[in-house]
Amino acid sequence: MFYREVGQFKTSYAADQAIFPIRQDRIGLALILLVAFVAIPLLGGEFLIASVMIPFLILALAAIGLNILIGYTGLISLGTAAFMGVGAYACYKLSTLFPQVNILVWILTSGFIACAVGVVFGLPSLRIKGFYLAIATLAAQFFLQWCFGRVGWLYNYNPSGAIEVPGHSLFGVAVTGPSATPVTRYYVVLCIVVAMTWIASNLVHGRIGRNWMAVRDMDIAAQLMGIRLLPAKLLAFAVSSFYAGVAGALMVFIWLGAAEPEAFNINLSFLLLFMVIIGGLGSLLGSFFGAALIHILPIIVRAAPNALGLSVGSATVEHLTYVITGALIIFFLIVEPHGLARLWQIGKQKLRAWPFPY
Amino acid sequence: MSGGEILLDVEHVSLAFGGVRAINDVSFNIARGEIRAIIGPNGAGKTSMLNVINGFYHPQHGRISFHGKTRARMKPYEAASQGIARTFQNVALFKGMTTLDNILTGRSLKMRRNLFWQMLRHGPALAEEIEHRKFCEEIIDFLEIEHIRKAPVGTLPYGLQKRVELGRALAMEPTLLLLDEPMAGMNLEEKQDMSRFIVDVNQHFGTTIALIEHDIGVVMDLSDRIVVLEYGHKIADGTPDEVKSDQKVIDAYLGVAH
Amino acid sequence: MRTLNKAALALIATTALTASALPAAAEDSIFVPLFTYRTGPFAGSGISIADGMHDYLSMLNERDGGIGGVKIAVEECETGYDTKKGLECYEAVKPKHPVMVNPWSTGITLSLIPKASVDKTPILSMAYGLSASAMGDIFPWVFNPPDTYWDGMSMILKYIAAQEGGGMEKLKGKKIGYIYLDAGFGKEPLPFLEQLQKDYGFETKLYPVAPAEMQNQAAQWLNVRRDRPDYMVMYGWGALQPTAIKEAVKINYPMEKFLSIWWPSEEDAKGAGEGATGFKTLNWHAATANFPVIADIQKHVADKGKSQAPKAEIGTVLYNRGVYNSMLIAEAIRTAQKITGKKVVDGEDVRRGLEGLNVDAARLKELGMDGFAGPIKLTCADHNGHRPTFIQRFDGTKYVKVSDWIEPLNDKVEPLLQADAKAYAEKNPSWPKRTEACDSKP
Amino acid sequence: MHILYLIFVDPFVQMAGAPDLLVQTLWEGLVGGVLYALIALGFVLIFKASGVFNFAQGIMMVFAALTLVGLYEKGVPAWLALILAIGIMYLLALAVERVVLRPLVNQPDIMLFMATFGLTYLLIGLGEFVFGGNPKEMPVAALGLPKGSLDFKILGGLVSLQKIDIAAAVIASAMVAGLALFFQHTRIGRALRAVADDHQAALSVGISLNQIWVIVWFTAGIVALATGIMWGARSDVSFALQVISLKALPVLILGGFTSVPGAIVGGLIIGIGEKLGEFYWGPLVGGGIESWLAYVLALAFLLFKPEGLFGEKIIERI
Repeated sequence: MFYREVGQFKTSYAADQAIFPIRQDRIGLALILLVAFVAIPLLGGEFLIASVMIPFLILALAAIGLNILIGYTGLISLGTAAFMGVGAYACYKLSTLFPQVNILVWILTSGFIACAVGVVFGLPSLRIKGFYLAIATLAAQFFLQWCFGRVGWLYNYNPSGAIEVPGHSLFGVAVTGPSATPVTRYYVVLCIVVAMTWIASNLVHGRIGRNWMAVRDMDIAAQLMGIRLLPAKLLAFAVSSFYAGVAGALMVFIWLGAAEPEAFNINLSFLLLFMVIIGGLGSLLGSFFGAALIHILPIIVRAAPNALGLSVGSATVEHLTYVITGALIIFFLIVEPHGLARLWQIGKQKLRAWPFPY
Repeated sequence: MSGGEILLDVEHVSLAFGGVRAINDVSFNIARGEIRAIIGPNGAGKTSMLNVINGFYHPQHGRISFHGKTRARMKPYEAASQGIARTFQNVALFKGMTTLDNILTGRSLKMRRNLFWQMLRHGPALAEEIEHRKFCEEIIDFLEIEHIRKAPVGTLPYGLQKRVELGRALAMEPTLLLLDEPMAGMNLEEKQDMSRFIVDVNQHFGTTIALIEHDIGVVMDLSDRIVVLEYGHKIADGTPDEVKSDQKVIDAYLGVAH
Repeated sequence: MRTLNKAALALIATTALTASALPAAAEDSIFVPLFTYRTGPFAGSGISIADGMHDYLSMLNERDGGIGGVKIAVEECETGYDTKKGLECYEAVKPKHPVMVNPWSTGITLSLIPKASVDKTPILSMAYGLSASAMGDIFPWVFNPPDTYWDGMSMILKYIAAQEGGGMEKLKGKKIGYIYLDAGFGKEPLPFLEQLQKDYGFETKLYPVAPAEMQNQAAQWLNVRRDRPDYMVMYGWGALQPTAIKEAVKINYPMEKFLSIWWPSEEDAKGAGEGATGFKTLNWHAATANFPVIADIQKHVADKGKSQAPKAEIGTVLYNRGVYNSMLIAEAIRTAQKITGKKVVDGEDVRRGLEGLNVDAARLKELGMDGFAGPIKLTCADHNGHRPTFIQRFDGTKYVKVSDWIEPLNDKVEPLLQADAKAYAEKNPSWPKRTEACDSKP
Repeated sequence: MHILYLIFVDPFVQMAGAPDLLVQTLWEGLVGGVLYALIALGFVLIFKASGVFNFAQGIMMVFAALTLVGLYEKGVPAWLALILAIGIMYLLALAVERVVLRPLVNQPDIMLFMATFGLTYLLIGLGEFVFGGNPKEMPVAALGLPKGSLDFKILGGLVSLQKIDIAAAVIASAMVAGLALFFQHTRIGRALRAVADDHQAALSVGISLNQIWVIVWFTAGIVALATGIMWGARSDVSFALQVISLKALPVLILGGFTSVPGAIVGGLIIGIGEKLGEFYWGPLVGGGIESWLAYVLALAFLLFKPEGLFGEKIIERI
């Protein structure tokens, strides 16, 4: 009744090629942005902003990167966390070598460094496919993580072996370090994530995105369309690693404040993979859904016993979180193998037909 | 039309997989503007021939000239950029994408805007996108698939998928279009439609077509010249009438089939 | 569906609300969150510590009705030794105004150090975390008593020298193997070792163990077999330790010459069976249950079924470590109450309490900890204490003290600490100068 | 030049100089390799029969061992605990077939792969929930496994073989032989091979695919239990072992996903290769290279032979 495109005629291909051709979707997007930019900073508590929203957005950004690789180009990677690490360490090095430069510049630059490393590890993707490639990316995961710990130059030979984020400010407002308020940090992350999501959306809806999907769906036919596999795959690795790198830099600089190599361990790679699959392969919106589910669900599970006035041991809660996460992954795969994004579409379809289901 | 300018020249091509000889010293040519059929029983090496032409397989012996240029080993995407398009025996569409997107990938080579503009998707990139959309819409109109424009092709019936695949190949504005059994598995009505499209493509766009097809009736009606393969050897080459009356062809193929 | 989105938002909102609504109920108590890890790869070490910390504070609540008449609100938050979860725990407890945090992970400590002064919440990282945070002038909010890892290394080396029959000069020409967790904690002593190696002319051989490879150390110990170091020193954690001890037994390394920093538990050594006898670790407190304080825990907590600890665990090394940690928490709160005259103290007060912390022999006796540990006194400048420790030897079932108290090499540690603390502050251009006043007159 | 000497000459000089250490290194690598191979073996069984890339194989190993040790710690005699653990692996196989495989049949491979990820989390949570997260000691003696070592004074030094490691090698070999016999000579075994070759064909000769799945997951569970006991005896039983079990993945790359001999040979190559690498070349870069060496070896190998050691060459058809 309310969600219907009837009566919305497009008079130009430009309007029809728009990413959100339906008016209600555009309104919905505006509403979400309004909530994200206004309501949450105004009404949300510090915990919501610092421990829910900031990590959620950063993880969603990394998930978008991974989704470009897996969901759009069909290349499975288990090394995302390592590329995030490259971004983080690059940003640390750059910002300590040239502290006077605007930190945002370094966060984006570190994305390009992650991008270069990603391309190197993407090279084997021409020869190997599927699960074999997945295992090959584990080489990147473990090798890079080892480098973070072993190459002293990367962490400025700190005796703690960790990278510690110095305070940086932007137009006089602290954005990193302890004196940066959660709201400031939230805005920095939000702006970067919104901008990069917009760019990702542009990419996947244009020629490059079509080329990626062509490679994913049928690489042989893609070649016949004149698509060269290696450049297409490497571009996917590059863009994906760029997103991972920026997410990694944000993770350390805006979220954690300090990090050891273990922060980029294999479990983070796995979590990101869950987010992408549960959210929906080949869907940017799905990356957000997936990140929300995987990051926020455990928080709710942990908070639930307290909220219900039950006294459950913290370890038990943690075990239950594992059980529930695992069960949910299986449950979602069974109920909707195409992820939350598909559920969302089905929901929209139902709404379109409502109140007359047929 | 035969006797016109030679577009593609296949000279003494042989191809083997391990010990199996798929094509054995085959020569023939395709003239600009004609509809050339390749027929033969199953396993005669027809599809392998197409794969050689568009660079998937590299023959051990022989030469192929396209546009008068002899080529060494060529990659499929190079064949594409020289203007060779192709459809497949078993539909090879991009199943996760819509009809429109599938056809738009055919325009990939014609789109020039770089990564930067693609990221912004405004200005030149959008203008380019719209311009190519217009071209694709013409193809969609031509193939009468307007109603499935936004449908994911994986969900379409087989006949329509074949049509979309043809559309995708046409979007490349090819000089030479290779069709691998475009009517396999179609009913009579669909076959008639497809035949009409093929003739129209040939006549309106002037596209040269090489066609593999099992339905001899269709082949005889459509094609200007026919080459007949059997067990990797060429056994006949000529106009439909010539081929029809060739004794070797009748023995090897037509005689058995009919 | 739009409603779905709303539902999700509502859910988030409720969690955020519940998280911030809880402290209202506990106005007249002192909130002490305990970051623990009973799960994950390091759970083996984490569980006993968590139980010890928890039980001592519960005992104070049960026996004395809290500290100075105010109940302590204890809440565990599971970190799994994961920095991200640790930060989440920190944000979750922050609205409830904790008087201090005990991160129990070097990674989490490093992330929290910059936040401490901003959020006015002191950090007690007992014998772990950033060594340099011992310098109270630069890190007014961070405390790491009773020893840094550098102190620990110096005491181990001193003990080795004594075994060789003399002072540090006896180390000359010796070969010392160092097997460590290849992460922040294990790497911290490296610059210190390098320094001492130059000063005393011994040779070090390094055997890093990656966190992912803790249970796969065959190659490291083969290297040990090849290099034949005179002594082996271990800085391990979690599953690294039992595996290392087993491997050492396997290659017939003389266990009497295998020494560790203070983290191995009885369980870690027991796995290797008889062969582990002679294995030595540093410690600064007792590893038995024969103290009034433990008896009180037994009586007021364990016997009432309020402890998660199995009976056999009470009085073990790491359990007692947890008890000692909670004793420091409690004494800091008590000192804060004394200094401020307030009953319900806050983070700022407890920071002052920690700087004024003075647990002398008499006080230990009052606490039922006579002989449990040595006295400790912190000051505004010294947030560590650099207390002496002793060597305990594994006799097949338990650890037995086999040495006198060994003083750390303060003259070696101090300059490094200072340089390191300075470097830390310099690398962070906006690092705040100490503005916090000092209560105790030097 | 010096660096080249250190890389290409010095390690071999060391090998020749102390042959006892070389033999010891090879032995350690062999034992590690046997354990990797066993994990890979369980994986191959499942992949062959159901086409599922079972990421949870490593966790099944820890879960099986944890069940055994957990029951033992709760006072169950070792032999009974062993039987119960086997029983629980059977229940697990049943549950996996019913809850995971059956509803997801005909889904793309990646979905089943993800489902085993879910299974991984489920098993970790469940295992720790029931038995606690603290590392547990494998009751080696109670299970009748040998302790101690055999020392040989040869090659100008000492080569020391742990009896438990010898037992591991023997049990692994026996298990592989047993599986081979099972596949060759029993009706179920032949059925399993039929399924591996062609699902449709297997169905048409009247074999229930569901039963096959249960059997195959159960077999993989038993292999996992044996691996868990062996590895648990070398260190402790805890979920920290899970990361090590990932090493089975490069083994699979070397051996191919469907080849049992490939899994074994691949396991040995990876096991021995990483020990040699860590021992002789690791010190050049500060050690600890074992965490990635196996993966990089596998990656390098893949570039030259993408189908694995024993895998069939894939010819792409259009």
